[in-house]
Amino acid sequence: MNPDEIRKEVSEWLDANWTPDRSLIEWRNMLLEGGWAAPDWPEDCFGRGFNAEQAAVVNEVFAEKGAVSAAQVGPRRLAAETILVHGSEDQKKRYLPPILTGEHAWCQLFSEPGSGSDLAGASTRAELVDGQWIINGQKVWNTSAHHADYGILVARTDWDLPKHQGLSYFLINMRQPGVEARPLRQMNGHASFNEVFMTDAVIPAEDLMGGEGNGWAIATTTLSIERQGFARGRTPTASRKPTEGPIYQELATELEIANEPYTWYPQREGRIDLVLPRAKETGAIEDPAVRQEIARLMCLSNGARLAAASAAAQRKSGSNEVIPAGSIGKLGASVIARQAAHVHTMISGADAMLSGPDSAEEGMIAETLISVPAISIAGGTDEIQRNIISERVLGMPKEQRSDTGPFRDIKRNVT
Amino acid sequence: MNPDEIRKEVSEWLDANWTPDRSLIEWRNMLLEGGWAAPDWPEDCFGRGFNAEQAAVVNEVFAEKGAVSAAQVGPRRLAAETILVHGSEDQKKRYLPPILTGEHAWCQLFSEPGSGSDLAGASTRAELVDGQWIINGQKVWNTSAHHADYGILVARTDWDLPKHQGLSYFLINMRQPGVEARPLRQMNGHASFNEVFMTDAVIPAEDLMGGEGNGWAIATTTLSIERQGFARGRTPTASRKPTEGPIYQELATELEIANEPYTWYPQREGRIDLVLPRAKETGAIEDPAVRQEIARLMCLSNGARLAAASAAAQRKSGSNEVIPAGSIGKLGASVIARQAAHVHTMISGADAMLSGPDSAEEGMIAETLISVPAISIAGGTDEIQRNIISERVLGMPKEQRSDTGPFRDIKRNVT
Amino acid sequence: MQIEYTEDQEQFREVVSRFLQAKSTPIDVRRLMASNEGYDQAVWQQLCGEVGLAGTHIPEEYGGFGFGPIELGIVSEEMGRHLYCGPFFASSVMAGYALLNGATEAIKSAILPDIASGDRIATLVLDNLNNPEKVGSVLKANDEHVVSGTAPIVVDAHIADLLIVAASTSDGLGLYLVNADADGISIKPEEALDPTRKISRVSFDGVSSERIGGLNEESLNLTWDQICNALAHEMIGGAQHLFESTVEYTKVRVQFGRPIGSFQALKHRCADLLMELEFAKAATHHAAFCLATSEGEPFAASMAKAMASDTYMEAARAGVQLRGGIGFTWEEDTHLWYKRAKSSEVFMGSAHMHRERMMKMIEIAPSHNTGEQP
Amino acid sequence: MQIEYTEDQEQFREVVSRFLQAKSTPIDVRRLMASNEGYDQAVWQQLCGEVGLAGTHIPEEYGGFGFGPIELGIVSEEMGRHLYCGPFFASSVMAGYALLNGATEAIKSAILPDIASGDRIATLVLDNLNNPEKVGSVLKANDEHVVSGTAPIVVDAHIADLLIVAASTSDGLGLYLVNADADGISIKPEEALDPTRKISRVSFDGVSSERIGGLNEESLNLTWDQICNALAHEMIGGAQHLFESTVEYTKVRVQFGRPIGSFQALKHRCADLLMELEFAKAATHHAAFCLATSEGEPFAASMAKAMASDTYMEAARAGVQLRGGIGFTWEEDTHLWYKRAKSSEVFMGSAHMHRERMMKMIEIAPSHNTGEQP
Repeated sequence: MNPDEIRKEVSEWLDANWTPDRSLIEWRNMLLEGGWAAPDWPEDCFGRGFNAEQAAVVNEVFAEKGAVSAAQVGPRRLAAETILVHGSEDQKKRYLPPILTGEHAWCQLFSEPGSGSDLAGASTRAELVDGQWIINGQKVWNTSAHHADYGILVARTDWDLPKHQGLSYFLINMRQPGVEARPLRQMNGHASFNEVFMTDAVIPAEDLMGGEGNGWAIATTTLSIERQGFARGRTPTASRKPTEGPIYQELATELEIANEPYTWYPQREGRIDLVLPRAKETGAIEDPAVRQEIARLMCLSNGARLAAASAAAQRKSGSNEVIPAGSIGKLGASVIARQAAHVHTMISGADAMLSGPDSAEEGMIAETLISVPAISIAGGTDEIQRNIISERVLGMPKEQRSDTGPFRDIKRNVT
Repeated sequence: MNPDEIRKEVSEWLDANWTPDRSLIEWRNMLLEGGWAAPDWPEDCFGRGFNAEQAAVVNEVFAEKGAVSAAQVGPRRLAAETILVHGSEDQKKRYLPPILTGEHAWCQLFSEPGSGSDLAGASTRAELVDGQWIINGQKVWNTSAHHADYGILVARTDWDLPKHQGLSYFLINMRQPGVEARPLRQMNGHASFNEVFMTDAVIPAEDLMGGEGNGWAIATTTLSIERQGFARGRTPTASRKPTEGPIYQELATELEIANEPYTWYPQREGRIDLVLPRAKETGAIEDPAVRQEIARLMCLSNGARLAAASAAAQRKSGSNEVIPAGSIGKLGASVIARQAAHVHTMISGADAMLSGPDSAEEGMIAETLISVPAISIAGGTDEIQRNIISERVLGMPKEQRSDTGPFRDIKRNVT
Repeated sequence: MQIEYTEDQEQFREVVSRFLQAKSTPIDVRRLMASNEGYDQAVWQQLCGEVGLAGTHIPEEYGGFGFGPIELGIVSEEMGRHLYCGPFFASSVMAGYALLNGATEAIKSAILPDIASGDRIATLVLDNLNNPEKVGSVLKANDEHVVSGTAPIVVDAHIADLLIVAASTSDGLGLYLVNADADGISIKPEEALDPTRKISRVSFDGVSSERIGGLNEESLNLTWDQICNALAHEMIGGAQHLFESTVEYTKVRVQFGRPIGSFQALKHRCADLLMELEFAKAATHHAAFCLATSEGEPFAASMAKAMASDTYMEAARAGVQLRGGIGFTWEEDTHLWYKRAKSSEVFMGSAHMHRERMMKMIEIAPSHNTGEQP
Repeated sequence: MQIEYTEDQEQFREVVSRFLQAKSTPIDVRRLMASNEGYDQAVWQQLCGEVGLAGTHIPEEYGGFGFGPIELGIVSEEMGRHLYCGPFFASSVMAGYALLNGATEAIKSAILPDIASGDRIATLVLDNLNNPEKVGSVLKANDEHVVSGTAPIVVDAHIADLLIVAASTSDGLGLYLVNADADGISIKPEEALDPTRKISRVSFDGVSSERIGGLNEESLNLTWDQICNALAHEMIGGAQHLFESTVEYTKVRVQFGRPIGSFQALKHRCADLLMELEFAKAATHHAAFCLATSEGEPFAASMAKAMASDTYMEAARAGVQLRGGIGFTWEEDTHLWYKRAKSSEVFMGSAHMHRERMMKMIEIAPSHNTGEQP
């Protein structure tokens, strides 16, 4: 279908069906039936098999008409897109619709206190007892885990295999007595992550995904989806139409909960949008040394944007050249955020000692200055990205590993 | 002895003996007998056992009176100070006096085309045949080798031992048919180093130093002496008195030959001395962005100077705190030279496209711009210095080695 | 230029260090940063009374120890290392130096003993903390010594008994003394990016005060340098703590079956940081020696503050980064120093202001040592 | 903003690349840089004749291909990669653009065909290569078109037939045409830091010349941008060559029993460099698209030149450093590109000038995209 045909079809469908007077769940079930909940998914799996360009047209029309779309925000998309690739038919049927309708929120249970950069070193234990998996261990950095209904979980099912081979990938029900999510406060005062403690938590045998021992390969899919999100940034897009009606109330509540962990993400990225206004407002833009630093920042941020666009264009045209847009974009985001914080500090001078609502930009500058350190850690540290770029893109030789052989014999943190 | 006593004694001795009418060798033999050729060497070894402060007084008086001192410049000092520590009585007696008198020039034969940073990977072969060592192999980066009478040589005497254990340290006569020194041109056009080819070169058994298999330990002494020289910089000091008389002619010739390889060393270090004059002359000093970079350079260079002074003071006071002045100073010299080149480039603008005698400072700026890359390589790359600092000073754990076991089995470059 | 500490000075450091190690633990710091006052009165009294630190650099005739910038540097460095929370910097360092350099003899005799003993807490009210050249652009005093205007950032004003106010007058920058509870003064505590150093917005709505002297260009710059010297020492102490604790962390934290400190990327980053730290530390110690002897480079204090600013932030960034996610948590102590580093970076002039200030001084005295090789 | 090359453009790149790979090997480069002329006439004729590159961006009506800044970027990028030695940049790019933007129709018709065919070599004489604002401060022409003054750096003047001179007049910046052998012209070859691009000092001692047009602020800036666009492409090509060859070197060079490319310090340096290079390359390609369409950020060319300058030098430094001592030898080819990087860094404005120029453009048009996230 060409863009015009799509535009026509979706417009007609929305004109026939869309009204803000329905309940959120009722409307989204209609979306699901109409095939408009996830048009970029396969036709046999709630979608229409659209490519990114085609899907963009659908979003465009939804935005124009102010129509609510399927649930998007938060880790649910990571879960959904991974299930889409690796899930069984049964898993897809059971889990994907309630993700799209927003009935189920999800969280990601990968990192552990003892394995951060080294995700494959996870030591959460999964044991098959009487046909059920019994889970024991601790996870950390679990965005929205306290609101989640389900989680995507990586746990160790075999301690005698090498570390990457002993992991399995589970879909776990978070609403059970063996699972406890506690908020974890960050240095910027927000508590957008959780620690999750699993004590004899139970997973039915059918909620192991992709077969025992294949956890690492599946986790890699999730991580790559995540990295691309980082490189893109993830400010939610707003509808262009005034939004009155009961469904918007429900949506606002959904978004408030789902977006709460992300309120500081723009600050983590350095708030480049505030640089020029602040520089003009304070007069710092008159200082040639400050101007140099602002220009450097603009070079970086334009360079990153243009390189990402160029990589996307090449992917689309099926070029063979490997451009690791994810890792380069992620690394670039760190450099940009750091330079932005540097520039904001120069611009503010001693006013950077202030925080809180009275301070510059209602505290957003202060929050930026103490949030940027996160961007070079979350979703894989700069160091990990540089490893990926040098080994996978440049083909530079790997280091000798210290973590081969049975997992139980590998040196790890005492936790 | 306190400084005043030393000043008195050396003054009296010079007043009684010094005259610029003697030949260089005659005079230096007198210095040797008088104990003034190397006052900081042990009393039983041509010296007086003076500490650095005491020796400085001697130099001071020599400079005041314009008296010529023992031969100093070039790699001969590296050889002498190593022999002083590790040589046999016989080696000290035979080799040290002609070094001090200037009769023998020396060179250093450590690096090889296949082993640069990895000095202990030397594969020059030394075999004991009929009571003599037969040497085959190639060395590189050998300053003044084409003028040298002798060389300090690291060669492999055992290929079945681990790499550091199979090396021995030799004193080799360079004036023999089996040794050929060829000049090696650098990217800045100078040819201050040599390649040295050894083909069945011969070393008498008694010129193995410190025992077979101890080559690496002894080489470490030499390298540490060298590193300190780097951290200090090595611009020769001039006498304060007018220098007329036959001995000065001889000295001038000696220095011309010995200093020739070092004429570009100040450029390699960044010519900080030219920064402010050039900035003022060109008007670049009016540019606040240039001013920032000049100030950064001054911070670095003062910081390095003060940190070195502080480390020296602590060494003198016998403090236990380990300050790796050599490696930190060497790493600092790289950073400083790089920043200096950056600043010179900013100051010159398009004029930096010019070189040669017509260009800024008679070509010294251009030579600086294409010489600074050497400072972060010669005498141990920045990377090697960072390894030393992190492992030996900070006690950070070493990496797993890939070069253990018998040397013959270790992967190395095909040369 | 002497760059060594005497044995007495080393012992003094030891005393200060032991006291702070006991009284300013991370638990104490967290307790105090959450409090409104921001300091522990009992510890402050011990620090002033038993240890006598508040008068370190105040001459004996005014009840102090009579030490100089070097010893003050030692105290500040240890306070920075242990993140001491209390009015030392505001009262002894900032107000103390302003009084020493600008107040009349009578006022010095009247007030400095109380500052040295800690019986009264003073603070210095500057309307600009970015650049000495801009001080006096907002706070004004008329010929009747009525002060008006607002200083947006005043350290520890909320607990101060006395405000030493620098305000511009018809004859240059005057120093004024007011009680913190005087009519027309509003002291509004502000949220601080670094909650371990409390700050307030102080407004003067036509406040009658006592003129106690003034600061000319030279004495203002000296005061600024002296404060920067203490601050740079504090920053170096903090940077050293961050650096050492980070290196230790990399030795015990295991990932990929090996301590993360065995990864070359981390080793090299730590090596570079050690170099930067050694340079900044040497420059900072040197600044104290220069101020103590009135010799050396005129820009030594600015150089120290510039280097300390960059180095402290670099150590702070590495401190978080090398700890990974753990380093970004509230629970871990690293952020306490990170915030102090960020806040100190801009306090009393950013690195970039101080570099420009260095250049101005060099242009005036072009023959001064600019660090070239001998 | 379109950022893709068309299939035709990719094929064009392939043609250029194949030609240069054959005709501009490091052996050729070394031979030519040691020669006085600095170029190979036979290769130049092939390049102009068979391949037709000298007219890439010259409109068909003047005997060129009629391509635009994008195709010129492709040619320049490949020339930079192979370090092509010849008058392409001076004649086609510099003189060509100045004529296109500033000469009369008659002159364009008379001269451009010869430039496009390579039959005559021209060069652009600017008295300042640092900043467009300063052009015309030394070279002056009077109302009788007599030119006086000295241009210290003119690329390829020693082999030029025609000099296109920008000189200030009573009515702004004029363009003048002189034969290189005219009376009163002195062309003195200078030693160049980068011997692969020959430069001369050109002095005019009251030279009678022909006024052929002029450049106003807008057309001078456009000319500067167009030249910078070609130069930035050339630099990106060189940086890519250095980067790729360096990465390959680290894979084969063994130290400590392993390829040095397995050491994390080197891997991470290469990863950072790839990022920088990808950003600079994207910005440079973008500049060409902006110039081709007259859309996009007005500062795109300055941004490209600033980024290309920093990136090329960084690639050059890494190229030497990662090769160790071998990288510093004359025998190794790295220094050829190192010198081109250093020389290009300051040619047509340093990174620092271009960053300032960006800021001026942004202040004029503050609504333009400054790169924030969508």
